[in-house]
Amino acid sequence: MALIEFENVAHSYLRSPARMEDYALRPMNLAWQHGGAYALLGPSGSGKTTLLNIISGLLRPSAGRVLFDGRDVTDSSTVQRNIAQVFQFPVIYDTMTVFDNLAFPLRNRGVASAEVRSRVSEVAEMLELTDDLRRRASGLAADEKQKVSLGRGLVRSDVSAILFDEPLTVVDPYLKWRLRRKLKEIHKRYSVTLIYVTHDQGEALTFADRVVVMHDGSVLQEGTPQELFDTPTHRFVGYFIGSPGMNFLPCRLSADGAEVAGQFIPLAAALRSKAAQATGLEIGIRPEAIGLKGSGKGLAVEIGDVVNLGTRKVATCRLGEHEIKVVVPPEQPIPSERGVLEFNPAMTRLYADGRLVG
Amino acid sequence: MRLTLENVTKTVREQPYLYDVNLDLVSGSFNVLLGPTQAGKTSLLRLMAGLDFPNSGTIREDGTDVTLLGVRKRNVAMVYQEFVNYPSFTVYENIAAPLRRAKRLAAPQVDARVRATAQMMHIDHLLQRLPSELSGGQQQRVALARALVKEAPLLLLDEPLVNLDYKLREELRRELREIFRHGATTVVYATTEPQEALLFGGNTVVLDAGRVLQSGPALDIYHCPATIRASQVFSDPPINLIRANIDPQGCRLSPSVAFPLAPHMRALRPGDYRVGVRADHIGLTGHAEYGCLIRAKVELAEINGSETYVHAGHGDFQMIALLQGVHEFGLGDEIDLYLDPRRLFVFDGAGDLVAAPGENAGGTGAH
Amino acid sequence: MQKWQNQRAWFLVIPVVVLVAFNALIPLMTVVNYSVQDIFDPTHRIFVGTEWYQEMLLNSRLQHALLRQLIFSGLVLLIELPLGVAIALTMPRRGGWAISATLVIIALPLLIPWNVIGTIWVIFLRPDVGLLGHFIDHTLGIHFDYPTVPLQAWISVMMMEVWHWTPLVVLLAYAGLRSIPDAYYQAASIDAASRWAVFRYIELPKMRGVLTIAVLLRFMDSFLIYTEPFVLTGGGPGDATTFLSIYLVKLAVGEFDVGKAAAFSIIYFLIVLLFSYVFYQVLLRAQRGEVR
Amino acid sequence: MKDRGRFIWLLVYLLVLLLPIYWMLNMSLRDNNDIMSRLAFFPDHPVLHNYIEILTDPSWYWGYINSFAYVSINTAICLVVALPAAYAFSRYRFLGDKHLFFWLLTNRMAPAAVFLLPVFQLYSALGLLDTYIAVALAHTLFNVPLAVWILEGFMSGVPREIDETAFIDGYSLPRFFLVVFIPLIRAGVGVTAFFCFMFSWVELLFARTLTVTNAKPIAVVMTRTVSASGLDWGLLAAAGMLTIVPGALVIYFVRNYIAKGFALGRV
Repeated sequence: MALIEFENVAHSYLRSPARMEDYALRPMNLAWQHGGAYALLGPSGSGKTTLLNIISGLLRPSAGRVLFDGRDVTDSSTVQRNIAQVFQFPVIYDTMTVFDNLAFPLRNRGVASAEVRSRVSEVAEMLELTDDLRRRASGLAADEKQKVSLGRGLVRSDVSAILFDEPLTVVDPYLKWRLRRKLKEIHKRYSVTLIYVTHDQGEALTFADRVVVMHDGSVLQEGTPQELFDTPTHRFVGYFIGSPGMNFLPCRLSADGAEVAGQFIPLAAALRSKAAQATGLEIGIRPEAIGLKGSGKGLAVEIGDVVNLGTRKVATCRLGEHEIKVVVPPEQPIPSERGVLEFNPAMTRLYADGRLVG
Repeated sequence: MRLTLENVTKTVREQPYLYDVNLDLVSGSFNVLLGPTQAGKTSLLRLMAGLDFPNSGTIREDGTDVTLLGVRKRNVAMVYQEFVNYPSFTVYENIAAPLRRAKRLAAPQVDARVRATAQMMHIDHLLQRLPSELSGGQQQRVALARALVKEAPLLLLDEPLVNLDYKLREELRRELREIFRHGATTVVYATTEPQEALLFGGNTVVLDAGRVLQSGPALDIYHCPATIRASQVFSDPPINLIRANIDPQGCRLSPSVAFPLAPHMRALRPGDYRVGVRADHIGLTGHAEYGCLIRAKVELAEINGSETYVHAGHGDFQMIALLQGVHEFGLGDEIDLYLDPRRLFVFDGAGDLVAAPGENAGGTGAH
Repeated sequence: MQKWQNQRAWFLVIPVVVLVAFNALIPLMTVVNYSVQDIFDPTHRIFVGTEWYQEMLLNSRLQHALLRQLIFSGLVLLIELPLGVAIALTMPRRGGWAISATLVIIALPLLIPWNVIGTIWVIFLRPDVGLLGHFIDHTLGIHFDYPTVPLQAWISVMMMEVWHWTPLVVLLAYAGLRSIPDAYYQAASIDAASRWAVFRYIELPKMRGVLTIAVLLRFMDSFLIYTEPFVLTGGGPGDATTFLSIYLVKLAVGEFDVGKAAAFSIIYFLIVLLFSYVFYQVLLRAQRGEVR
Repeated sequence: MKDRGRFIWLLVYLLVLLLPIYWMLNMSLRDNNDIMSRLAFFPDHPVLHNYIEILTDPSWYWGYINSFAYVSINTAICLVVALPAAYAFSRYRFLGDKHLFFWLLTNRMAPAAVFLLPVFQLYSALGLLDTYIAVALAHTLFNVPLAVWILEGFMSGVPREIDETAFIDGYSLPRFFLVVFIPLIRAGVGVTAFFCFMFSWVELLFARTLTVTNAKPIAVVMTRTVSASGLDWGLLAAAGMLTIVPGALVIYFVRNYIAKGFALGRV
């Protein structure tokens, strides 16, 4: 139950870091509100796990302070911070039963045995482990072991936050749906702070109320899934979020819009004036915000590959040397060879040198 | 290479891994083996490669019986789920290995083909590095390059992207799709993800618990899964399965939910069935004639930016609906969901498909 | 991991089989041959059947040596295993040259020829010129004369043995500790596990494999011990530190009783084999436990 | 804070471990009269003549050369025969594999004293007595099973997919083994060599029985000198110190393998 804050926190695994590249985590200020569901999203090597371990206290940051409810906990242990954490690969105590595994964090904190029993059976019920409670944990399959790991993270009722480090890596797609739903239920029921590390943008967006996008040890953008999807502030965020990611088209400003490969895209006047002095201009648009027709007004393109993914079709179109992905409903017919694209003006963004102009 | 498996069975220590598998993979085709973990995908690939041998049955390459022929005598390439490279060789030497050993090419030819393949996999700037100095994605690119450079007539890929980051997966999928589009190689690609089967298109073999459930073009299976199990394996998000009672008047899902039969269901005999409906066929609006209203309580709404997954319950069943656009729902809200009966799969008591929507069911046109 | 079935693998094993058979089977057959004959000289020998075996099994000196041997090996395990594990636990999990230096020092006693081990301790224990002997005799004021006092001889041999072989247990236990992924320690600190709980539920289970090996090696090698106590005490005073091997050599070399010595050898070997088999089964089970 | 306590115990152990060796070093730097006359913790007038005597007298220093020769030969033989065998045990199932493995291990546990006499007869019948090769071969009795055992553990840690990839790529087994596989288990080979060296270097019973003069190892030279010339403690201590040197060098070279390699393999 805490507000977690980072004050100029940075971390390097080297003893005497000299350059910015030596830092696994570059100086940052962040805050996690009590009761939020957060996702830390980024490719491998972007510093997600480092950040997580600094929150939990497994790692002491090279610089800066970590505050819980305004109290400096930079030098406090994980036990003092009262954090629960679930790791990427299942960590179980081989010699114990599933029950003892789940009870372990409670017993270590001197919780009364009646309370332990009720908490464990509640968590086991939730994770569908009730029938396995008497079994030795070492005999379980990998995904069941991961459920036990999750259970140990969830069994404590009074934690400051529960941290998850890509917990569903070893789990089949079908089970992922169920487990993610369980986590959301727990979050709703106990309103505990959840911080969830993942490289899977779909997982991050559906899980979290707020998503923190990381790249090369820095936080690029923090916001609701909707903000990140609609208005990514960096090119990387646009690319990384969404499947397929945002389309980027190098452009030149013209009298009342933008010119891409000799064709014209209307842009709002306000946007154009903001970008008047900028260099490296690109139009950014989501594949979902583009309409595709056989003919009419709009951007004339060649239509290439079309993939039917069951719930949607993805068409790859060519505009000069640029590629534009378009998502359409599966029933919609797609013209062959040539078509016309229509950009939703409300969803058309402009980027300068990789940063959002508006 | 045309690869044929006839009545292939594999047991290991009395435990069956594969039962009576029959497959016919056409020369130059792209085939996806789709199945959950432990379905027998890897076992099947190993038989195809000649790394293991079946207990019974026959494997033919272009009609020739190769059932007991070892891997060194077959001309195959394989990529594993784990990043398998020779740790003490540079990237260059890794890629050159099959050319030098299996193909016994002269140095200039080796060099040309190594460089060409490395360029195709975008690792030409890494040729002098050791695999341990590369990221996971780069390591798997090396493994793929080593498999591709051999230009073997049969290429086996065992969940090659599963250990990579989401975005890397997306990139490599796209590249592989390009590479295999016009190839003469017969490719077998194992995966647990329905999306990959659809993305690669081609021939899909649905495997579960060591048995082939169904095989055919990916979209055909998607639109017409032969069994409940096949429909589950080939669904992400999970397909909604609901008990139903059908009689000539209509189909009843619960005391309060019933609807008149859609055309494809009219020939069914009265009785108990299970109906399957995909998440994207449940919506907030219904068709005037056929729409089936279900009043449901929201249990969870997940928004991914452009779509909303609604988990909702009605009576004793739960559904996942995939709604286009962003919809905010509160927990416990009562909402009206419409299920499109023209898109229902109907399965009998044994789990076999007895009625499936036509290609154009409910749609506005063909694709 | 599933292995390939292939009978041709035998070809890879043949060199080892030939080499070991040459060194083990031929001599073993010779010993069996001797054990059933009474040999007066190279030309006169008579078949005596199991006579030597009966005699040796009833031989009270052998029985006592066996008992002594079992007590000794039992004590070795009781002392060296906990001590070795405890020391391994004090070693840092990570670190550069300090760890290397520590490992080199710890491994040092293992690389000293066994009779030199004996010599070192002969020197070290001398009440007149040895540091430890002098310390006990003069500083503590206990009359120290291990060559004549059986209990002191026992303690001396034990000290030497612990000094000599505990490093092996340390190395093995340390290897086992190093193989535990960091995530386990992190999870334990998240779970507020005490130091004892970390040892009991993480380190000990993960070390089970190497510790079984340590038990096996230490039991067997201590069961075969010869050179070090021979140099230190010569098996004395009396028979106080006469273990099986020392007695066997006394019998074979000292008394030229080839038939009896051969029968003794076979009995000795069978005892070792029995223990090996039991330990091997335990080891297999432990490994299977790890896989599961 | 807690760590410091732990390190103090470790330091105490290391000191205790070094004390007997230090004492021998101390004595080796003093002459016999000095040793017998008083107990000194430090040699007041360190002398090197004990070492000089050993290093200049052929009957002494040949002992070292002999030991080194048969130990090296033994290590080489063990690795050469144990590598393919360990590969067979780690990769294949074949008729009698488990029994064979157990039988090999029993030889590691065979009491040397049991085989002493028959081994002596065997090697004298072959005319190999008092040669390096005799001791080296005799020591394979306990070293080869150990080598197979350790290497098998390391090899089982290498995923089988590497082998399969190599066979798919067209490698023959011998070529794969030499070019790809052995570099992969370098650490295992290092650890195995260490153990073979160690057990051969420290063994005395076989070495003493099978040698007379030409191949007599240093450890045996020491025992005979002791019984012949009364007790020259200083000389004895210096000889003892010199037997530690090769071992210390070997550990120094494989120190990284010991730390890393142990964890990977069976031991």
